[in-house]
Amino acid sequence: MAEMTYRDAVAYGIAQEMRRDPSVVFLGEDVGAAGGVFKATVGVLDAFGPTRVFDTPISEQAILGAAMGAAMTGLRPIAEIMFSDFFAVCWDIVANEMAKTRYMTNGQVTLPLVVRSGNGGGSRFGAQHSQSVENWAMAVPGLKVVAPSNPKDVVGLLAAAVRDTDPVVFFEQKSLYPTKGEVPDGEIVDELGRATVLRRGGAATVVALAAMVPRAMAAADQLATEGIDVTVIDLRCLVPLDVTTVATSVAETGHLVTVEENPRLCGWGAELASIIAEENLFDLDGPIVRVTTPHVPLPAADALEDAAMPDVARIVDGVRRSVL
Amino acid sequence: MAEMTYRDAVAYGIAQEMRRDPSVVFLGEDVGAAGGVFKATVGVLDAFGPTRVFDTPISEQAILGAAMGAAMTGLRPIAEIMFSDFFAVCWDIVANEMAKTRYMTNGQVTLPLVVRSGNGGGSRFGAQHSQSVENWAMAVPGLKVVAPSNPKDVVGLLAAAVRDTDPVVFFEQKSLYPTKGEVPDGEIVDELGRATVLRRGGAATVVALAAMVPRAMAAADQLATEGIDVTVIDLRCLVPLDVTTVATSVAETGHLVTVEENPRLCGWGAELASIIAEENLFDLDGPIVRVTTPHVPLPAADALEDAAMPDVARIVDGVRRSVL
Amino acid sequence: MTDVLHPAVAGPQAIDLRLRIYRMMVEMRDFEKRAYDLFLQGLVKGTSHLGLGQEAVAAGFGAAMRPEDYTFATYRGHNHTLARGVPMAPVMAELMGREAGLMAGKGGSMHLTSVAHRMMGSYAIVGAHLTIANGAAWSSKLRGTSEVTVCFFGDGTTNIGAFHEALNLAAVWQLPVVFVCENNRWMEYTPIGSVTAVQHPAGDRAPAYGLAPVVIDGNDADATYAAAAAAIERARGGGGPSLIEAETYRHGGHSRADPGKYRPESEVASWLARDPLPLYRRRLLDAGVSEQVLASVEEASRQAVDEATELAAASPPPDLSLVEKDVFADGGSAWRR
Amino acid sequence: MTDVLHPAVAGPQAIDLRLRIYRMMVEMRDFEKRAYDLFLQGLVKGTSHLGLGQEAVAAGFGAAMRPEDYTFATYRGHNHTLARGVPMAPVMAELMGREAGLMAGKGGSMHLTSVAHRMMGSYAIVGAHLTIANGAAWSSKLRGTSEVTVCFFGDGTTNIGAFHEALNLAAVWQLPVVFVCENNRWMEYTPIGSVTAVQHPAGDRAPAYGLAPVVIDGNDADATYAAAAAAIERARGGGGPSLIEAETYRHGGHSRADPGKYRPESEVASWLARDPLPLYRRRLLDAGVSEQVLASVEEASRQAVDEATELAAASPPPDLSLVEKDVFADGGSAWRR
Ligand SMILES: Cc1ncc(C[n+]2csc(CCOP(=O)(O)OP(=O)(O)O)c2C)c(N)n1
Ligand SMILES: Cc1ncc(C[n+]2csc(CCOP(=O)(O)OP(=O)(O)O)c2C)c(N)n1
Ligand SMILES: [Mg+2]
Ligand SMILES: [Mg+2]
Repeated sequence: MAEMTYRDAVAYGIAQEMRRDPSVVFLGEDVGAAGGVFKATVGVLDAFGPTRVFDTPISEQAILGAAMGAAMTGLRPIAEIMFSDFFAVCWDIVANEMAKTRYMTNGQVTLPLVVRSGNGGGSRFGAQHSQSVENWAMAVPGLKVVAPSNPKDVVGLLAAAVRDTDPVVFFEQKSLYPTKGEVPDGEIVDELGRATVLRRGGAATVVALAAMVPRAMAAADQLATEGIDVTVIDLRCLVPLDVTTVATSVAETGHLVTVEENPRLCGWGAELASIIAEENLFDLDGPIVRVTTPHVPLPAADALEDAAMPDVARIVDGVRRSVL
Repeated sequence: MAEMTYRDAVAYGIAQEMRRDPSVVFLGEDVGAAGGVFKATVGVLDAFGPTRVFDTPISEQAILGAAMGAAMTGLRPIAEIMFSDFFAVCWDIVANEMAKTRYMTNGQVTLPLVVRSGNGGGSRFGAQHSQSVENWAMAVPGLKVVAPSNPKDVVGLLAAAVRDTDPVVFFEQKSLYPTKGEVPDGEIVDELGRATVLRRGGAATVVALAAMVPRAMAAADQLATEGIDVTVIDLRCLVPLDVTTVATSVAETGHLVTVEENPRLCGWGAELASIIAEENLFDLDGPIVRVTTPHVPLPAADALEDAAMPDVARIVDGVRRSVL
Repeated sequence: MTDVLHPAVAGPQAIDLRLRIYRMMVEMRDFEKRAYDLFLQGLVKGTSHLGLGQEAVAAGFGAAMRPEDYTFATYRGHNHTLARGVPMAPVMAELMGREAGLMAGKGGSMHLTSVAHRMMGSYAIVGAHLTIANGAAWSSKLRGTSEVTVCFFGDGTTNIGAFHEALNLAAVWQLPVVFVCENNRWMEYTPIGSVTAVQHPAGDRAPAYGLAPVVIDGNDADATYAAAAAAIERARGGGGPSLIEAETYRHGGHSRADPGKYRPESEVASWLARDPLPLYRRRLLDAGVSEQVLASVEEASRQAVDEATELAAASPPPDLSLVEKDVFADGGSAWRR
Repeated sequence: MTDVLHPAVAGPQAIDLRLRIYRMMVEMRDFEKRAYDLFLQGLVKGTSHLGLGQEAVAAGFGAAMRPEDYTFATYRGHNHTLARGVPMAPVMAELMGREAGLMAGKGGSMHLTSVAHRMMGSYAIVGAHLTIANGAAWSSKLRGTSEVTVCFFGDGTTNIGAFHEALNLAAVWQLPVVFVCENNRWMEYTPIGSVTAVQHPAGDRAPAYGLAPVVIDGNDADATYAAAAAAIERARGGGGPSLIEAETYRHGGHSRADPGKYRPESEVASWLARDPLPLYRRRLLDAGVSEQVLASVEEASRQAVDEATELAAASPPPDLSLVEKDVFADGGSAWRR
């Protein structure tokens, strides 16, 4: 058992899989010699050399196309898109090609690949380098979508993603990179599509993802001091979506609050809320509350960015509005 | 008053605005000399000439970049992205540039432009030419999103979009192009963000968009024969979203059914359902049912495509499940 | 223009190869004419994009490829699919949206794929597949194989971003990939010359990727074979990518419903006069192949198309359960647990 | 390399212009050094990308532009912003995320924009703004004005799709736009040569768009001015776009936290020896400008930076109501009614 940053867990996880399976290759901008702009892949080039680790031009479509073509023909690539905002310049390869090819070919083509990307706000990078775009990926049939909240999950879910036979979009929350957590020794392999119940309480079910998880936990602490004990679920994956864990909890608590970083409209919170409103409506004892970033691009100034993103106070308030 | 196809209404609407305002220009692939691959812009080049109508290379980023730069500097461009699936090759310009620039510049830059695009399935074009991606646009703060269901709305909403000072993504549903409707004489200017109540009934509120509107109406007819009278709302715009009209109706009926063409996850139906589940939960007398395409890419074969998209039977069934 | 014949097709000993190329072209032609008939009869329901007139490119390259090589094509990919030995019946059935289709109707005409034949797919978003072809070539190189990837696309495709990214990466990584631009002078309804800054959309851009400009007569199957063999050989030997511009013409419209009337009559006429099939037929006769042999190739092709049509027409529509099949590798579409 | 001086800077009568260029460079240098200090003090909170070492490009072009011309720049855009006459204080305040910021803190260092100065924005997604610059140029042409658009970007940007699309369209439409590639030899941490198929990422690609290759010494402000004046003149006269590669170097790392240690020491040393500021200073002395005049320019710049810093530091954080302001043109963010 070692304490490790979320950042280091990425390189650790990649290395675990590259050691295990020689068909795993890794490519992206500045990922090799420089160890990644977030320093999340330091050491990978040294460990596996230039026949398995590739620094690319600034050509996101070419990066993902290369990953896809390689996955079709026997390799298991991990590609990095430096900031998830840049999915917009290569969305065609993700949404139209990777996501649809198995289906269109009636199962002939299999695409075991992972696209990792730094996602989310909190770094004062402004509107074009701070987006949470996990809902973009979730909306496209054929993609699996993962967003870990802690170092152990980074390693285990990355391993599961690499071993998965489908294209997986793996979101690393940039503001979590410096955070630390325990990572058990030995091989760690997790499972896609299982949410984790981090805390149990009967007053409400609070579901969060990635950077919103520690904030939801802090909100739960604060609510507990007022006698409101909530369940906190770390969703971890958006596809497959662990509806069962959420619905089971809502059946017990009667209240659902989702905490998401993406802007208001059409996020995973909306999807989850609608599922519950369709399948478990009569379990609900209060409104389903979504705590989100408002429907705005993220501002750069620290004061403004902090005001835009969901914080503990807004989560606490969201729970109160649900249980009222 | 003239009867007109949805297809012809597009050219008619563009012409109305180009005649009125010399700063309106129009560009896209094959839009000029050929009149568009869907023949929706026939005659526009002839009427306004090559100084206002432009055939472009297959360069979607360059097309939308040109529209954006022109909108920043005094023109009001209408750009065509031939199939909405191709938004994936120029999503950066839409989502990262057009949508965010006013905000990032603290209001200095204004972008009065319209991006029109052929959207949706039903033409047996397969997975890369049939998508409904209105939810992609809805999820991005800073865009307005329109999707008319009939020729009159095409003209009126296109006029409203062209006159609007924000970037508007205007979805034309491809399978509606041959459909006909009455278009009043004289200038037609509609308003963005107003849903239309097409039919009133107390049993449930059925909300549909674009090609799903006639199907929802047909389902309402069928349900009426069973004594179930529903309200049908044509949403028309996703941003601004006419929550008021929907919520008012749900307060009366106690039931909400959304009918959307996009694949299951994170569609506008989810957004609407979550809003109601948050703000109007206690108005509901039954589950909120979303009728959608399943979360799959669209297959090409006619039999399969028809089975994938929401049809009258599935809408009827959805209403039954809600009012049960 | 290449005016030397490749050794493989130069001598009389090469008759077998040239007959094979001729047979491929005849089959492509007959197949696509039938596809057009079926469309007129309402039996091909989706769109389809015919390569009538462009057969010499698909055949010349197809003949120069080894079974282990990979093909990537566009929505205009019937010819390239047949060129890899994919049987006609499943292709025809795919166009008709039947259960016996190459992808059981799930892909349609624009997405023909037969991994067993290393036909790695037909792609309908302009430009994307150039980047994916790179990936296959990269994988071939990393796996230490001698596979070569051949990637076909049109003139209009040279103006989209993905073209640029793919060519640069292929050159930097020295990938075993051959990019073949079929310059048929038109995008959909717009002439390439009106939207392109250079005369040869691919040829004039090769130097931007450190590649030699190669512009060939795409209606001359000997020329396409020669260029193909040379580029594939080079790629197989570790010499890196090539970009070849093959000048050709589509006889019909862009897609099934388009009569192609926007093109000047004289242009159409001049290209019809250079139809690759009669041209090659004459050349084979000149090389001493008998009329009888050619006629029997043609007769066999007609029969094959008839049989394929029958098989395809006899196939039922796909089972509706396919709608929710194979979104994911477990065979299903379940996004929740 | 251009070795003839533009007439405007050639004679002694041109001293005013050259002093103006020198003043711009000194101000850029002082401004950015201060920005770096403020970052070290924790007062610049977001990221920022300095153009230290690259001033001669921004200044040479800035001096050649008319007030009605448009600038499009990247995240490395402080210099280009100052070059348009945007005052230092709001730029500094923007870096510090203050209310007095050029965009009240909403954009940050990477998105400096001042429409009043026709500084049409700094863009942080590589490549996109080349297409947008086209749009401004297209609009200038359609509106019948004589405005010219100048668009700056880096060497790494030449490998992304948008570059290709933008250059082709500019050439086809003969737009009044000048594309300026500041080749500082590095992307973020990767040398451009290792990922580019040609030696001159922009210069060697100009012919792919029917343009003349132009590679200039980007550290020589007279050379950048000459190239700028020629290209802008041509564009203004209806002669269409240009693509200019200016060879230069950034003295520091890619962004604020990067010490830039990945670069060979000898490379850094050789470029520091060609620092555009001392080079130009010496040239002005040689041209007869007095040490005193130069010193007063330098002193004024230091004062201006001090004042700007004070003003910026005195400004409060932006009002939180700005979070929901100006998503839409009505000033608000309401997406519902
Ligand atoms: C990104 C994208 N833009 C536009 C289209 C629509 N489209 C399909 S084929 C085509 C013309 C392609 O021309 P070319 O590359 O010359 O190939 P050809 O059809 O002549 O074989 C266009 C514009 C598309 N499929 N993808
Ligand atoms: C599409 C995209 N990919 C990657 C990045 C991350 N990134 C920012 S700057 C940069 C390097 C750009 O290099 P260059 O064009 O040479 O400009 P320079 O920074 O040297 O001025 C990269 C890769 C980005 N902003 N956008
Ligand atoms: Mg063509
Ligand atoms: Mg650079």
